[in-house]
Amino acid sequence: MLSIKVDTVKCDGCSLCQLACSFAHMVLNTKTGGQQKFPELPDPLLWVKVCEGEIQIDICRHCENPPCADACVAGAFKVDMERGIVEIDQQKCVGCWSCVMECPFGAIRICSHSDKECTLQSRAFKCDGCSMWDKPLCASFCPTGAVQIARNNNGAAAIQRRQRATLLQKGLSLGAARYVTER
Amino acid sequence: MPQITGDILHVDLSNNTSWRQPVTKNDLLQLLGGRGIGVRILWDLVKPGVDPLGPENILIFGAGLLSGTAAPSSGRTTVTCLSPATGLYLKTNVGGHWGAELKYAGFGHLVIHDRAEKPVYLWIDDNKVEIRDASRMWGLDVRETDISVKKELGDEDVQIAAIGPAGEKLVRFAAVMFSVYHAAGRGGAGAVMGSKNLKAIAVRGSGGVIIAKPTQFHETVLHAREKLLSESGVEGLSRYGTAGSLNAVNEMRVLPSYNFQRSCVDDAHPLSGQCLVEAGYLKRRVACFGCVIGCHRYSTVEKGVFAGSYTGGPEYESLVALGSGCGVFETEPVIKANELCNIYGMDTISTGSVIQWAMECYEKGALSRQDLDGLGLRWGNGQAVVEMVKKIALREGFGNTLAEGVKRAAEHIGGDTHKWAVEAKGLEHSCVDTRSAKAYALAFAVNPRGADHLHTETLAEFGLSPEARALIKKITGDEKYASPYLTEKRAEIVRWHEDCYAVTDCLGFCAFTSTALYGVTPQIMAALFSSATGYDISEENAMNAGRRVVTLEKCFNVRLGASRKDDTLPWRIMNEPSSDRPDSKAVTSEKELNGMLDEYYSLHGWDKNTSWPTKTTLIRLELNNVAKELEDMNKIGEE
Amino acid sequence: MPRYLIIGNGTAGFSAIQAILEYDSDGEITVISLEHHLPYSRVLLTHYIGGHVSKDNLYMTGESFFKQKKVNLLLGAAAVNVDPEQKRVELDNGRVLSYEKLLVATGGKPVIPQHLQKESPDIMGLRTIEDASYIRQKSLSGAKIVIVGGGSLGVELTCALREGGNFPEMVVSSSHVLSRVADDEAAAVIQEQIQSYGIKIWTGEDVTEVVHTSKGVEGVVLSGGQEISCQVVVICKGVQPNREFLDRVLPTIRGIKVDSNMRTDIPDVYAAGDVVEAYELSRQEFCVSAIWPHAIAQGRVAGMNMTGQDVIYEGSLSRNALEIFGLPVISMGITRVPAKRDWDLDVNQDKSSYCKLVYRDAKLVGAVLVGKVEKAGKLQAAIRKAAGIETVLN
Amino acid sequence: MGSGVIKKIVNVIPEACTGCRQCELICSFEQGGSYSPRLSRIRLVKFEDKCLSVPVTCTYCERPICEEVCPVGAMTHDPVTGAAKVNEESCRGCKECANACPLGAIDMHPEKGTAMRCDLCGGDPACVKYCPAGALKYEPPHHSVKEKRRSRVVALNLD
Repeated sequence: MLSIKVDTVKCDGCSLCQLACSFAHMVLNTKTGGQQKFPELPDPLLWVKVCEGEIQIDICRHCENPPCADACVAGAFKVDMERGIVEIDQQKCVGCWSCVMECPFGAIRICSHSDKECTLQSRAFKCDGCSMWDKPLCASFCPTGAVQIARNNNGAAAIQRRQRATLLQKGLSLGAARYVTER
Repeated sequence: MPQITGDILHVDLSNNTSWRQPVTKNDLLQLLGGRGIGVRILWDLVKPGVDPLGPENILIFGAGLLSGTAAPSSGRTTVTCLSPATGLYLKTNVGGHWGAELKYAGFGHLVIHDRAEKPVYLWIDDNKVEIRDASRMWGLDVRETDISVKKELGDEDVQIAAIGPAGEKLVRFAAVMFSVYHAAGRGGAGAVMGSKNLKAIAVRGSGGVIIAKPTQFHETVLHAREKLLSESGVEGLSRYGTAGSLNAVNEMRVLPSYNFQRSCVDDAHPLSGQCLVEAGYLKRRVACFGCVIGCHRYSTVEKGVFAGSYTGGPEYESLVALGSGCGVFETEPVIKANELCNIYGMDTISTGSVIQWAMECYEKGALSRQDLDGLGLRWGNGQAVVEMVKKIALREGFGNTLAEGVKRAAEHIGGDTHKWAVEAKGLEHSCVDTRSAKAYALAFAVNPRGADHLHTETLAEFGLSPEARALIKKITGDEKYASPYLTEKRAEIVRWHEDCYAVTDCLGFCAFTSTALYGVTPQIMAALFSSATGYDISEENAMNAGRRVVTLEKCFNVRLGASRKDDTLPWRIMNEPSSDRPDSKAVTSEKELNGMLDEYYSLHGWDKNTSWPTKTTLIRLELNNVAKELEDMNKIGEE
Repeated sequence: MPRYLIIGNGTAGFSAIQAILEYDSDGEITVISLEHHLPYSRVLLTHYIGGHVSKDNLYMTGESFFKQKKVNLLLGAAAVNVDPEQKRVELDNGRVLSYEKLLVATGGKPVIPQHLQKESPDIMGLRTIEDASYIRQKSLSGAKIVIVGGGSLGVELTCALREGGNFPEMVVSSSHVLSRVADDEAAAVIQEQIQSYGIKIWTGEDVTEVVHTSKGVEGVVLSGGQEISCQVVVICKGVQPNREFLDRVLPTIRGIKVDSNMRTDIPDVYAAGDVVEAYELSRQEFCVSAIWPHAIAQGRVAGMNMTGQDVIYEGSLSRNALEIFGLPVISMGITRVPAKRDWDLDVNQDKSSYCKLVYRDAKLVGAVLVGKVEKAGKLQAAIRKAAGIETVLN
Repeated sequence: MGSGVIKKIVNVIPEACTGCRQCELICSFEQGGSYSPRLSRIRLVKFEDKCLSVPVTCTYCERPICEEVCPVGAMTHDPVTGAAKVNEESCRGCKECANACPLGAIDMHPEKGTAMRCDLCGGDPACVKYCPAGALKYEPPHHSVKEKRRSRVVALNLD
């Protein structure tokens, strides 16, 4: 599953990730629709909020045992191990708001579009892991590394371990000899 | 099948296909796994007339049955194929962490078929198998390969088995290097891998090993561990590594020096494990997967000509082959040469041996300085040794001749030089003087892969430790046979050891645990097999299976046309006493050898004249189809 | 003999099955279901009535699931007695099943007040697919429907019917709809919203009598004396646990009492879902709270523990999410504040939204959100972690 | 917050580690009943070209960030013993803890998807007991610092 690291301390609130997200999904739309008509930017699937210095980035963490899926009364949520994401089948969604109520990251919204023609009207939507891109665009566009995404659930831990060990390694030569023969 | 067995993964490089094959219960119980299953696959797939370096040869990687468990020092892997050095059976056993990772990916064995058009490497990610382009890596040394593969896969924790330039250039004693510094060295498996255009095999396994009777198994493991760690030999082995015994070997006058012209030198200390520690070359003790001993080394050179070299090892065999064998008694050039062998991917024993031979030829005038591209390959010239290692790996100049192995090189140069080529079956003799260690001599002679100790390590015959003497008593009925100069009872000793060694390899234990130290007894191994697989077998069954494996290996060679005349020793061992001990004991004469061979064959139930196993023997070992096939070829022994 | 026996095929039961399969894949599971249906989502019934969901989409899984996982499913059977000594369960069809681990997940049934219990199909609760289909078909045929009770089910049903083109009337005993879910202010907003869609709501009233002739239901009489003519009366006054068959072995007044492992007082008998009385975090007391997320969580915990795991159910947090004609409403924990010192309130209201946070001893214990509800999930997390005021504010 | 009650932790001496992975195997067996480093609460970081292995495990911070960031309060520790607990029911596998832990000491369970954190085997860590190289020590935190001081001075070999 995707491992999504959000570090709001690093975030300077530029909201580029949010833009990149909309963009990512727009390109997908036009891929099918052809390039002639330039579609309006779709809603982003993550949200950056800046209020009196406090920054929030609301994005799905693609939990291994997602509470949203448990809460869904319509069985619209599916954990896709292959792509490593939690995804919504909007055809099944009935817009009951249960998932919104359960997600501790505030990462799910319900579509309330201005134009009532919108097919996803009052259906839940959330991060889809950019599975059509080689890597999630929000992370690739983030200039400060406030959003980092690894495509396996231990990615983060493994990377942390190695980074730290690499630092440690520098200090190791000191007194190493002592342990060589000691048991 | 019990989960611990793991499936056999077949990969055909020619058409990018791969398929799974489960191990049958019968094969598991008869051959135990690892090396046993390996030789079975080889027997089934490689028929006579196959060119070792041709696409029909196959390369089998077999993780020990217990690899991946906490069983002490059980993480070893066996590589099996047709040897480019001997043209006969080859199994070469290696440590490192690769085998366990393969188990975690759900496989016990990996079989490589045919050859790829262009350089490739294999990526096994649990059950996903992918053949990826390796053109950019071709020519890189093992260390660089390891780094670039890990970089490309974006995971530093994958396990990699790779070949270096030597393997690519089909050096006949090229090694497959596991986890960078662990070599499946002898017999040229690396060349076979090179001939298949296969640069590396990267594995990542996220699974685990599930035991049939966990609590029972774990208790036995902890017991075995205790027993092993209480052995008298462990302390020294983990403290000073394999080379810790070098001084003792010298004192026992079995330390091959100056290409086996001498078996003892005044001061071998610079090559000893003790020296590595005291002089501060040793930076770390290193262990293979799950090993509680940790005899592997990590050494660096900080000052002098060879400053900046760092490598796993050097091990005893490397220190002798590249050191005393070449008359080099300084540590640093040996560490350097050892590093080069490691990163170019070459067997240190054979590399050392061919260089020793070249040195002797040069000293005795059979080779001129020009022949050697201007290298002053005199005894003790460490610099020259290091240079020559490079030339061999890259097949530059005379290195190209030596890269063919000492036997072919001697044939090429002609004259008396074949007498100085210390090899049998085409494999360079490993580093113990078999002139004054008779069980070793017998073991070397009958070893299906040629003159070396890693088929049957009969260390016990020296009676160095109480455990060793006890074992000799157990085998022969009397401690007095714990003496390397006796020829009596050698057959018994060798046969017990080769059975035990086979079981050890099949389960993935390190030979040290059962035939150099004796903590992991056949009884314990049988118990572990039973609780791990859920199929109960007795100690006797286990040893029997070991003998079955040994016999099957023999049969494989027989089918290729081998017979008694191949079970021999190097000319020098049999005819030329070492200069420092001119007494009669200092050779293992043809007569002595023949005596021991007769005993050995009859003990096995093999035909004395041809050394071919008899039908009864094969039937007794339930190798009926093998018997059938050999019978059809008229290669079955007379009763 | 079957290892796991599960009575009840609802949300909790199904959730337990999945948990068991996850931890003991070769465990043998048998499920008894009173209804002749595969597990389906009761919460979707109103959406089905409203025409948003097709009948097939009500089901949580297909028959194949039970075949693949080798789960024996006994439809149309009810347990009549449990024998803890023999570890056996007697069914109404005379069969006797033995068990190693038993899960009681029989759910609940609609509460129908004594004086309204009449032999008529048109006086009903809403619990099963059959109920739903009946109401749907009636509403399509333009029948006048009176809904008794202003709880979340009542409101959802009203909305559903209205969206289906029917104009039901609501009879609510308290002063507002959703009195137990939301506070007065929120309730007022919601009530306005409903009325703005042309729904008549009788508050502070109760149905004293149903006018019932040979032709069937003709109307109801309210406590205030008014008479409303109608053809169908749907009573949405909550559910009561189905646990009569346990009365002999587990006498209790309300739901079945369970400990934090979802174990009942009888060894190897577990219970989960609407039938149990579980610890409520915000109120800090044991109570029956019959909502979906609890059924799922309790089912999973029970299932895991039945397979020998040791998992703690940390307790329910009563909560509700509704949509009333496009107006989202989420409430959780304690929404009505007793007039005490150590209680604290924090209310934000503008024309489009209403937000109220409730603190006890400076710890968040409840929230009501109307209109803007994005941060509901974060608030729930805060309540669960008993977060203090300052952390919630950021 | 804070596991102040913890008196002893697993101290790591990378210089002494031979990288045999017995700790991972023993831990995974104790915790998961099978041999699989992926289930181990202590993990090795290997630098194979330098034959170096560095064991990494939970160091029991005074203010455990994993417990702070967990949105559902599944990461807790025993108020009495201080031993870490992960509530498998409430843990949703959001990986916040794994991402937050600066040591990378928290992994996700490959099947269950829940967080895994060292619980010190209830006061007798098996990894320490079975480390053949003496690279793991169960001791008060400050001991390792003392060790460092000493080993450094020894390295200067002043004599």
